[in-house]
Amino acid sequence: MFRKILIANRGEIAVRVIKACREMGIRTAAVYSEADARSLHVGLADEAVLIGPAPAVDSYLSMGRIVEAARRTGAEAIHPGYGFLAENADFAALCEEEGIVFIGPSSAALAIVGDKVRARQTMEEAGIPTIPGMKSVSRSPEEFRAAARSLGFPVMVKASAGGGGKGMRIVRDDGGLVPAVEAGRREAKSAFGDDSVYLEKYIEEPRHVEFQVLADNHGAIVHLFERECSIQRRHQKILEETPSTALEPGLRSKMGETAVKAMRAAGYNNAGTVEFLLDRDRRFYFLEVNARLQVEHPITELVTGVDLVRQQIQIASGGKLSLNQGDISQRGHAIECRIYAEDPKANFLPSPGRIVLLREPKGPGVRFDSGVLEGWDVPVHYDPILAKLIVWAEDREAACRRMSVALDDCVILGIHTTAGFLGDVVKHPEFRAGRTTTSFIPKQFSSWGTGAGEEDARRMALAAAAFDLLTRPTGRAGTPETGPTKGTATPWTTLGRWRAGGDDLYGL
Amino acid sequence: MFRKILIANRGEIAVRVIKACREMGIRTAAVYSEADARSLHVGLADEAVLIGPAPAVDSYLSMGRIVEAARRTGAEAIHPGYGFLAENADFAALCEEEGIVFIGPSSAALAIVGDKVRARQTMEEAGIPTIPGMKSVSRSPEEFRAAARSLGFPVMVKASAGGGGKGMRIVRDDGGLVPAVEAGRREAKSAFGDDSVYLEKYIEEPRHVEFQVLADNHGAIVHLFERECSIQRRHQKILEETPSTALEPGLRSKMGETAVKAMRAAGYNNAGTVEFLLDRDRRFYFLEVNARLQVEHPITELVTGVDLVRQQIQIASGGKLSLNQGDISQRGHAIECRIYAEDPKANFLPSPGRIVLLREPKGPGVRFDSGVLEGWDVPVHYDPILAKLIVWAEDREAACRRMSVALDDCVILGIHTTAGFLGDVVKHPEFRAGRTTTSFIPKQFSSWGTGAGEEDARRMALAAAAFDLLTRPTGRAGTPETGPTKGTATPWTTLGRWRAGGDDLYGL
Amino acid sequence: MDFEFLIDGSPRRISLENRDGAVYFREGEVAVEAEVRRISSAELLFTFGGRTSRIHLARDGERAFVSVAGREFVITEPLPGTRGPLEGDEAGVQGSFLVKSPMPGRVIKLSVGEGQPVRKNQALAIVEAMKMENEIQSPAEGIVKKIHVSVGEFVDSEKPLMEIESTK
Amino acid sequence: MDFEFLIDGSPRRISLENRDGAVYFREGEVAVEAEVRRISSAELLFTFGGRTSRIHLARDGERAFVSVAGREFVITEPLPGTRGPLEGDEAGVQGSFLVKSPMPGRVIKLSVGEGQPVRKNQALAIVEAMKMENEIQSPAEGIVKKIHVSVGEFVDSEKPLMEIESTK
Repeated sequence: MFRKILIANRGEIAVRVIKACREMGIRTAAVYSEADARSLHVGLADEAVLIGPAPAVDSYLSMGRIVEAARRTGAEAIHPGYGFLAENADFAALCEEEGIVFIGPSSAALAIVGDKVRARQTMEEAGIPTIPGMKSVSRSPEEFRAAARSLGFPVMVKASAGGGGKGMRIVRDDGGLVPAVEAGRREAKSAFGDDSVYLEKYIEEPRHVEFQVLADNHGAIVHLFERECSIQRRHQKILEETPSTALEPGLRSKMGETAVKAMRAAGYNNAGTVEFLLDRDRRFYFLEVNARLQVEHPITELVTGVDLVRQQIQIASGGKLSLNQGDISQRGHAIECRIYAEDPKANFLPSPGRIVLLREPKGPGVRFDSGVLEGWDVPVHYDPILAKLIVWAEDREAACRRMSVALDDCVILGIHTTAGFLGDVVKHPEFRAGRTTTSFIPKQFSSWGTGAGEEDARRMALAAAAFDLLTRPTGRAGTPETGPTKGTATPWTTLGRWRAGGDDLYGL
Repeated sequence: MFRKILIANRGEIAVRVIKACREMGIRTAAVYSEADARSLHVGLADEAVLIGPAPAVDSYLSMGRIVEAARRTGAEAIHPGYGFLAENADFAALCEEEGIVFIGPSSAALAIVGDKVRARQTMEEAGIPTIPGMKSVSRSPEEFRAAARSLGFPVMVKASAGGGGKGMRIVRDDGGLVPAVEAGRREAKSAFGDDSVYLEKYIEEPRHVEFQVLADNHGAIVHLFERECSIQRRHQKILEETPSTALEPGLRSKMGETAVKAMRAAGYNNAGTVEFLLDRDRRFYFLEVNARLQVEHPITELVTGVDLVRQQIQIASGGKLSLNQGDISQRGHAIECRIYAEDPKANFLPSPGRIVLLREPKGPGVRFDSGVLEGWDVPVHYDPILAKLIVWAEDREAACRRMSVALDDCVILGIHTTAGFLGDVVKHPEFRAGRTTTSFIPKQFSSWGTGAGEEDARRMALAAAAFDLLTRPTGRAGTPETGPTKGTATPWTTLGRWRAGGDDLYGL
Repeated sequence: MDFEFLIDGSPRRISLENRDGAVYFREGEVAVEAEVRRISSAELLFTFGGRTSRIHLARDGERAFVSVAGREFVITEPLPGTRGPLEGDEAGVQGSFLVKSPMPGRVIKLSVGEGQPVRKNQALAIVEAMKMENEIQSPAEGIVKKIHVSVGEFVDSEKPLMEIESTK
Repeated sequence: MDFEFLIDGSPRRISLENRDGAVYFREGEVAVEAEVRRISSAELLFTFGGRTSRIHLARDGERAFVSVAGREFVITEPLPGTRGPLEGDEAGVQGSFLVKSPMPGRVIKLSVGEGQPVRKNQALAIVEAMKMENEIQSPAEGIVKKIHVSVGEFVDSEKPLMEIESTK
């Protein structure tokens, strides 16, 4: 087993990997940019190496500096987390040359699945159903126009190296095509350092269902069942759950077997995910392989009882897979909500800035994978993910109720976050009924932030602000600095009742 | 289902029950003594009722005031938690008369199992093996002397209404008998309001293995496997785990069936636990029934995936048990460490006072059931339990490593706690080997707080205190009040190395 | 006592009374009486209708951040004669608009030049933050009078990107 | 710079230097050089031997509470001429002992009376806290000179319970 691992990432996923290493008795080296000097992951690792200025291209995307940091710290392996270099075949190849173990697929496997176009070709040859689309990337507007016409609008612009919705655009007519392709290119470039994009037929209101796979370096492959990730905004997942309400046992095992077949066709190793689109007629299409540990991996961990990061490390160190397909089962129901630094009231605009108060949700069946601290400034340079709130319970309804309570308990002040919005998503009758598609949010939440509950909350907030000014015990404003004991100055102040409407707030 | 439940308890268990109720959509009423006006459970409930001054006999043990609080708040049911009135048959009977549902066994069942002597008689009649002992309680020193002689020393003084080690004393000779009986009486009185005690043969170095049982009001009974609670100090559990390393499948199912048989014999309903002693020859003896939700219930929840508090409430509301014995299985391994306000360096003397800094452990598989807040004063009047740190992992070794890391991350400053001590327990080779008996701590940890690791830690603490005085950014001393951003005044100060011995600290 | 607040940028006038140790809230027609308890400088418990809700509040400079039942609000006291900056907000300059970025970020594209006529909602610039591109559109038909930023520059939500002189 | 501390009641003398922005620790024979980083007023990172350890520190009055690798210590600066109270500690009174409770609690039993002779380790009183009884024993053979508390009274770890006059 490795003695030291370098984590080539930041935020909650770096923290997650460091914790796994500590528990395995493996020492850790963190890397950080100048913007992350005071970030949580830096303080938790055994060592931390400054690798460059804030922009990702000069730090977390800089292959040379990361490999050099690994050499300097004597790390035998690099865990790339997700995003940044996680699915970069060149980086995996560089590690292989340098004799550093890349904790992920081989560069060969990455070259196949990391390139969406090559991946689709491979899957078609293996007889796996795929979505109609361009057979190759292109730079010429004409080729895009031609492809779009032959596929028929609406079409989707996708980044060849993409993932996480970056570089994706829906195009419904000729006019929007070229600007969408340009924008996709720019986003793809800044997100992945590769600006190639292509077109695909856009399937209306599909479900997004993916299967987690583990493959060791000795040919053993198993799947750990599905994750439904249909709840998306801006083509990016914001809530995931497992099991999916859309799969009955027969379809579940058929898709699971297909996922294993797909990974075998790609010569895949380590942890990966096969994404499918499930259309209204329960037909499923291969979408792409996510050749990395995914943001939403915890819900699979909670339902199968398998620690995916530990498995990644054991597989990368050459270990044989300790799991047989027959040993793996689903118990209960898990949901993940992504807490982003975004403003749901303003079309999910990014919301960087200082976190002035942080109260983390906790309790039985509640897991909060976080990369932030109270008093910390959320930098403008990186992904807006702050934390992931994951709950497990015996069944879906219990999990929804647990998530709803946990989201109410999740308090992050100073910036906008998606927490309150997600609270309304899990309370929504359509969601409770399991009727989730990728157009759930655009359809059900076109305008969020109004309604009786909202108005009551706003009124209580105003009352609280006024009460705070009147009764604040110390002159020093209500920064989180003052501890729970400070309140004693204010006695109970007892009166009658709020108008009944106030109860709207608490409907669950 | 109930619309409102009153929680007749305090601390972490009150918080635990309130969370379960919130998730079930049930409103909650808390009760509190004058010593608990600012306690965590008071702020979390929908309502809170002051029931009296600090001493438990005037508040949490006052049946009349608690029933009156239930009437005033319109609560249809009372959850007693553990301790206080949880196993008091008179209180259960009072609730029955008042038409309030007592979330626990019927007063009739409590009268049988709550009285250790009657319980043992019942079990003997049902053909369940018990420990030799006095057939009835007594007040006459002569009877105790005679019983002790016929049983043969060593003998154990036990409180008839007892539990949690309260009122228990080992006696190894005639001389120590009467003082031990007196002390046992006083403790029993103050803990349970009942001072009757009796004698039992003391079994040397047994394992303490208990089985969790659920019984509905319609005759259905299942067990949820075992908890091993051998790690004790002062005859009180401080670390529990499941599964037990001592049980092979055959013995496990035999003991499970015996537990169900025992509860059937007692006409038991709701959640309860059958405690056994397991001697060196794998013989097991019925010890007692804990007629309540137990402190260590979470490890069963994590390994079986069953929420015991939710089950308690569903059963109490008249629901049929939703579980069949065949559905219940153990997955992975769970360990609980009890964080007490006690000084392990001074024979576990109580350590009330102000918590000046609190950092709660967290992460995948880590659960922290806590009843305390930073800046809060731990009162002198009640049990010293502050919180419970519970971890789950795929296997015992992984769980031990996870617990070890979590205990290092558990920081409670201002009072003494058992956290650091427990960290050394889980690192101990004898514990890692699973060789745990009730004499583990007296044997292996007669003197704790010395050793190379300890001395290095002390030296680092001194260095930290000095460094803090030299570099403290603000004049205002390092109270927890200052947020993480305040540190910026101090730059990196970089130098060479500590002597190698420092690494002792990080064993594991 | 009367309070004038901006909540998420929109003005509200309320009154809160501390009458013999008790709190009465009023806003226009809506009268409120609630049991209020401060459990820390950052946490208040409001009880009404037998229901208690936990409100979190923290200040950063003159802004108060308040969380109620999973919803967050920013509350400020309005500076006399000014208002919080809004995209395309009229800034006292007659017939012209100061265009600002809705969030901090980096200008990655300027789609127009000074003196160029623009339609309402025409793309003026693209600002990127946290890997998301956000198109800044013209608040009105008019002419680009002045451009205050250049490509690659970081902007906050205060600094004007450009000035549009209305021609309608 | 030299420091004199009491750590969990026992005195230690150390020196810590801030030489050109760097920290050197010395105690007798043991010399220490470590990389130290303050990440908050309550948290320090010590790095040595390539290993980083997180140290938590908080003050309450003149006491500093420090946590290192799951171990907690109480560190104070000794008041000139005095020491922290210890059970059976000699308190300047020649040939007599002030008996104190090792922890705060309630006196539930006095086992002796004034003027009564006591053996070393004889039970003098029982103090209860957090439902645990703790027997207070005589630090020496002697006579109960004075009893300062009564049954039912709350005591902290400062207040003397009684005074024992040594007869040895």
